[in-house]
Amino acid sequence: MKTKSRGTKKSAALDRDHALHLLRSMIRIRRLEDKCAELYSAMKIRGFLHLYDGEEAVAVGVLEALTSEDAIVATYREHGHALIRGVSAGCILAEMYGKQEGCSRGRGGSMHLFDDRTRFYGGNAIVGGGLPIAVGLALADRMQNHSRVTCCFFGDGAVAEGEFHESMNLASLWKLPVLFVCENNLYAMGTALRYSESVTDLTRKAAGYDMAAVAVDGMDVLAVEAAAKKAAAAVRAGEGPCFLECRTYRFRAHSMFDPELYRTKAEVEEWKKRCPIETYAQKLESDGLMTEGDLEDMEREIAREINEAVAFAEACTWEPVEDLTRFVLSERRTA
Amino acid sequence: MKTKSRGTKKSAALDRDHALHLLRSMIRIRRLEDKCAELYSAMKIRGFLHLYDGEEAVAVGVLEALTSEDAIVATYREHGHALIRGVSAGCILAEMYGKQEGCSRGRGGSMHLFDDRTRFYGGNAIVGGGLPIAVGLALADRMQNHSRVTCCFFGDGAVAEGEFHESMNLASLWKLPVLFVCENNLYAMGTALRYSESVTDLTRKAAGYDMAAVAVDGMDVLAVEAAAKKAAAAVRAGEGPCFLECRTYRFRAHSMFDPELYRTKAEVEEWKKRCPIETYAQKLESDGLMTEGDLEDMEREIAREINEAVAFAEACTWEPVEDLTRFVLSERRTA
Amino acid sequence: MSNRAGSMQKLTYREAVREALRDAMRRDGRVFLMGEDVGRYGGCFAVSKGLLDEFGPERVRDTPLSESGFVGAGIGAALGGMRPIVEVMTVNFSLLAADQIVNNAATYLHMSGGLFNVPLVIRMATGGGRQLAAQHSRSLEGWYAHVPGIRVLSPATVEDARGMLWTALEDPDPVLIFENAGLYNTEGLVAEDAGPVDIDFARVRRAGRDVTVISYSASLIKSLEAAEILSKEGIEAEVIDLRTLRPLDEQTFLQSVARTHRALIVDEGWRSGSISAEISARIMEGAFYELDRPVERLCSAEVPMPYARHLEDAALPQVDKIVDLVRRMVATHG
Amino acid sequence: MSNRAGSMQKLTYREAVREALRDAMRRDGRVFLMGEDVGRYGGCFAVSKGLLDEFGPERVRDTPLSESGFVGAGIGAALGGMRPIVEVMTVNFSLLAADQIVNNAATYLHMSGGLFNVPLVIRMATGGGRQLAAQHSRSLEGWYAHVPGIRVLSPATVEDARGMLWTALEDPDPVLIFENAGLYNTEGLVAEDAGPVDIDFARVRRAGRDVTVISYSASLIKSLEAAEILSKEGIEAEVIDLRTLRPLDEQTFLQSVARTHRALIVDEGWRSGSISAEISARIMEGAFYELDRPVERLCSAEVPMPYARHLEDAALPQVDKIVDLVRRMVATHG
Ligand SMILES: Cc1ncc(C[n+]2csc(CCOP(=O)(O)OP(=O)(O)O)c2C)c(N)n1
Ligand SMILES: Cc1ncc(C[n+]2csc(CCOP(=O)(O)OP(=O)(O)O)c2C)c(N)n1
Ligand SMILES: [Mg+2]
Ligand SMILES: [Mg+2]
Repeated sequence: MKTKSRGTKKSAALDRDHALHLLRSMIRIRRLEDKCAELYSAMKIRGFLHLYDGEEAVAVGVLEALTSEDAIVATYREHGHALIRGVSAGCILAEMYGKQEGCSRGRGGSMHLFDDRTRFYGGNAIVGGGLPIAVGLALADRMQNHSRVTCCFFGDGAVAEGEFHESMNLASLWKLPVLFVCENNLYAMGTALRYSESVTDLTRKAAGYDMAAVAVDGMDVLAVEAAAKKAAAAVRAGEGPCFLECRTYRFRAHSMFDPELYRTKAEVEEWKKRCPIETYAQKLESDGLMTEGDLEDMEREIAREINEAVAFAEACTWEPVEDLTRFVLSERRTA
Repeated sequence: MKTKSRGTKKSAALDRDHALHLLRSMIRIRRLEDKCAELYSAMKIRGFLHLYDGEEAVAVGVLEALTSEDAIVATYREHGHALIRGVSAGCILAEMYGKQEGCSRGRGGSMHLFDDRTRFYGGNAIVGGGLPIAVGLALADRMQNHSRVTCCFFGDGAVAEGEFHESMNLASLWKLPVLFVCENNLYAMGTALRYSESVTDLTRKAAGYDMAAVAVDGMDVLAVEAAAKKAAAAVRAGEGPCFLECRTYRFRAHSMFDPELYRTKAEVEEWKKRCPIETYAQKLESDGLMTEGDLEDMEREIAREINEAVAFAEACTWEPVEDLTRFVLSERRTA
Repeated sequence: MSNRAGSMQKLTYREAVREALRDAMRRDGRVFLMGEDVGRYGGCFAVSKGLLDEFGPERVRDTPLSESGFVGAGIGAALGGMRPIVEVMTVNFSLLAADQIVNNAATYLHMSGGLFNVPLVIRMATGGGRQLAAQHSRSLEGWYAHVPGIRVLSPATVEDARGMLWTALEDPDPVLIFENAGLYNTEGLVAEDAGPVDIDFARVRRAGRDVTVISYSASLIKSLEAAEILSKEGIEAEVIDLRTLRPLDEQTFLQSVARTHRALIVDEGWRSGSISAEISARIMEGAFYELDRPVERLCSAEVPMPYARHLEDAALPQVDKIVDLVRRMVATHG
Repeated sequence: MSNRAGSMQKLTYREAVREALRDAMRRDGRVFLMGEDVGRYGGCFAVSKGLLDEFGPERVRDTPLSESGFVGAGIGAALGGMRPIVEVMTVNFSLLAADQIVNNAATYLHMSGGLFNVPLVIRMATGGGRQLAAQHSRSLEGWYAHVPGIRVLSPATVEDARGMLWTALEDPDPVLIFENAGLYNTEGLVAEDAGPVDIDFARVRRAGRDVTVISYSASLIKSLEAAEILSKEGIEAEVIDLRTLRPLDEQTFLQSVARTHRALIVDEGWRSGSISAEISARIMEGAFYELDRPVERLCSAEVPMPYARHLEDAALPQVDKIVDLVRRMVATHG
């Protein structure tokens, strides 16, 4: 995880490091998820699997703005967030295998990755369900005088839910340190934003709560990073919550069951031209910050990471069936 | 109930009639509810009783804008709305007595007045619970090509509920003929608006749904009437839903159990100077539209109406206990 | 009722629901389908695929993610003269609409002293067994069956999947139909001109003399499988499909228990406070003196459903567990 | 546990809850109370009156009307190191927060494989009998008791109203406390230095040999009254207070039934699928051979509650109905 001081240093060497770090992070997500898709076909992973292809710049850019003290609440499309936050690819894959060494002991699966060490509060599969929880985490910070930020990711579809409204109002009313990050990929399953929202410019929603709001190109990792850093700084400084809309697109189907009847191949192809990884890699090359060799090294290194993760997951063990009823209530009775 | 043509005639005589009609309507509500309070103390009425003192101009003004074909969804503070819509004071009181001649057969009580003849869909005691229902009534009208309006009353407190948000979005997205009337009396029980809303100018909420919105002085029946007529006309013309905020105040406690710890006597007294009935009566007198004798006649007539209503309610009968389980499901099985 | 003389066709449960929807919309202009992704996506379980093309976006209406909002809108539309079919993707999300279902749909008729009935049908997918973990694997149909003012249907067969919707749409009151997602691919024969089916009575799906197995939905299919295995051992289980969880038809199972003197309830819901408890209590009250031994229940383990396959399998009622339990029940004698 | 040697004071149930709240906030800086009108209004049932003055608006926090939002915020605050007490005015409105309670609070520990527990207490008023009609008179505590991952408490006595909150706050998992609004004015003696009480066991509130009456909350008070009347006729009812509806302590009532051989459950919830059904089923499973006759249930009529006094009285369990039923149960023999 990044340390807070990093962003302030400005030497060229570090700039290059940081530039490559962002690229590496995005590729790590992409490759991990390519592997997930493969493992899903091989029936190693079951249940629902929601991939993040095309949206990597959002998680990578936003997480740059957080410190290790901050908290994160995410959705069922959260592999990338968990990975970049510091959960190992091995623990993530083991979770999707349903093994007990998985980050949630195999009880959560793809939609419910958790990590207490990095304050990663899931992995919520109820659309909008994480928002009130983020408000509460921020309230706890406020009441305990922690100057931490709670960052809550959710999709464009969640904006229509009542819980969005209640959470936005509570956070603003109580001036809580929540960074609301809307991953607007234009669709909620098969429902395009124009069919679900009377106002499709989602930043306009924030005005109804007197909340600062900004929209950013979610395909541009540097833009996301800059916007997120600015927003997080304001939130951390006690200026109240902030709404950050990241305009992005998912290249793959909603989940592994989706025949994608609701959008054209041409539309998807058009968006793929804006692939956050390819466009950024090109930029780095043309800016002279990266060579082809750098990219190959990076891919090789990542391939090794993913392969090791698969090997790890394969080698992990099944929780004994006798433990089925554990973790319904805590084993120790005192909080 | 008013006929649609009435409003278009402009003769002085009719203006006077109409002017007095508005006053009479407000006084009818006030006197009926004074009686309710008395009967509550006498333990003839039980349960919760929410009175509308001070807010009469809202129901009276808004209902002038509706035709007999339109639908109404109201809250637990709905005696006035039911009365002006055409439910007799006798049936309303009988309902609060719990008698079977009550408008809801004694099963609803004060919070659940209903009337199918006038499309009065209650009487809902869940804050915000009526809004989605109003959306659905309007959807049914739209799908059946009726050019009717559904008018939904709710308090300032309801604005924080998720159902408000979902309903506003649905109505605007689908351009449904709903007139949303917010009775902003500045308090939800003991919670002042500034403690419940991050934005206290409620018309600003409507912008987030791209909905037309207007605020009006809810203590001025003529202003309410004018604003409601304009809004209802737009809704009826197919321009989509409209949000009408009526700024008002309740003179009495929230319910009969409320010790009113949350506001000062001075504040209440200040607002009482703006009593919708008194200020309007004074205006009519100074405009020469009404004499003191007119007012006395009116009060006498209304007193008779209320007394007859009490006598009616007293004479009504109790539903046989054997019928307890009726109306859980319909008696006829075909819809 | 449907004309059984017509020719039969093989349908999946999914197709049966789709045919029922198509049929209802053709038959009655007041019927429309509303819910998340019912239109352009084709339904999250592909149930409504193709209906948008036939009926257009007004009658196959995609909604925003607003469960409380569109379920409430369904109530309003029903009050306003339409015959809405609201689809809540899965019962898990219906918790966001619980207020509208319980506080409004179930109370309108009663609170209004009979003035306003709500002819609304709400369909939802239910059930576990697909490794979807705690938030996506609930079986709450028995929970909703606690609430007066609604009917709760639970079609287990393709025939019921085809016919119950019709009957539900004719009903003047709110009807909840729970479709077990694990059943969508099951096949069955249905009359080409299939009509409505009764929703008042449970049905004996298999006759037997040794024990009564009472079940519904996906657990019924498992119970029938178990009965076949047991039959090879000479144990004949009578298997009852509850079909409607509210109001409950107790006569059918009480009469069966009076013949077999033993009863087992198989229920995918969590055990405590489930519909299985209600059935056990009804047998206690209505057939106590007929019992040779205590009624047994086989339910889901009381855990939020785990993702891992082996744990989920262990949490759910399974054929082998039914077989074992019945064997033990028949062996011991009261 | 509390020091019983200290002097006793007379408190109402309302005061007992208030003292418990005050005490908790004094004891632990992480505890705070949040809900609609808990502060400036003094609580809709005047339970929290005075607490705002003592603890200020941060710790006695008025919320907007946003049940899902502030219950969810309670879950988050608990995860974030606080010990929130969330008040949902009444169980009727908790339906708007059902998603947060069932989908989040009850699943966090399990879904995260034990990483995140939620030490949250949710208090709500419950019950009918005050002529508040269908939307304000529900008893859904038994309904919530269906859900694994939460504890469900139901204090009937002033002592439990005083002590259960303490224990609940020490618990690492979500605890729902249901306060029957009809009990707020009842009085009882409590130690001045009252501490926590156990929340694991049911309790025999009155010993007896002829029949076991199993109940909780307001119905317990009625059951005890009925027992006094029956006692004058020579019928000695053993009255059991369940106290905790989930997880259910079945040993206490099974042991009692083994002594009395007859059981009646009195429950203000609707009959079908209520906690009363679960108890009947548990007796079926755990004490069948001890029974002289079938277990009986006395529950609320299955209607959305009517407003009219005489109809509401008829809908609810009442002392005279308990007395009649027990008389009949003792007269007939299995
Ligand atoms: C409350 C609720 N309703 C419905 C669903 C089913 N569902 C899962 S994902 C999804 C679409 C959500 O879209 P969005 O919020 O835009 O996120 P995205 O999947 O695009 O990242 C739906 C409808 C759900 N999980 N929760
Ligand atoms: C969902 C819900 N939560 C809480 C309540 C309890 N309650 C009844 S009225 C009320 C205040 C509502 O205020 P507002 O909407 O402003 O209407 P007003 O009473 O001022 O007319 C509250 C909190 C309720 N009835 N429904
Ligand atoms: Mg999306
Ligand atoms: Mg108000």
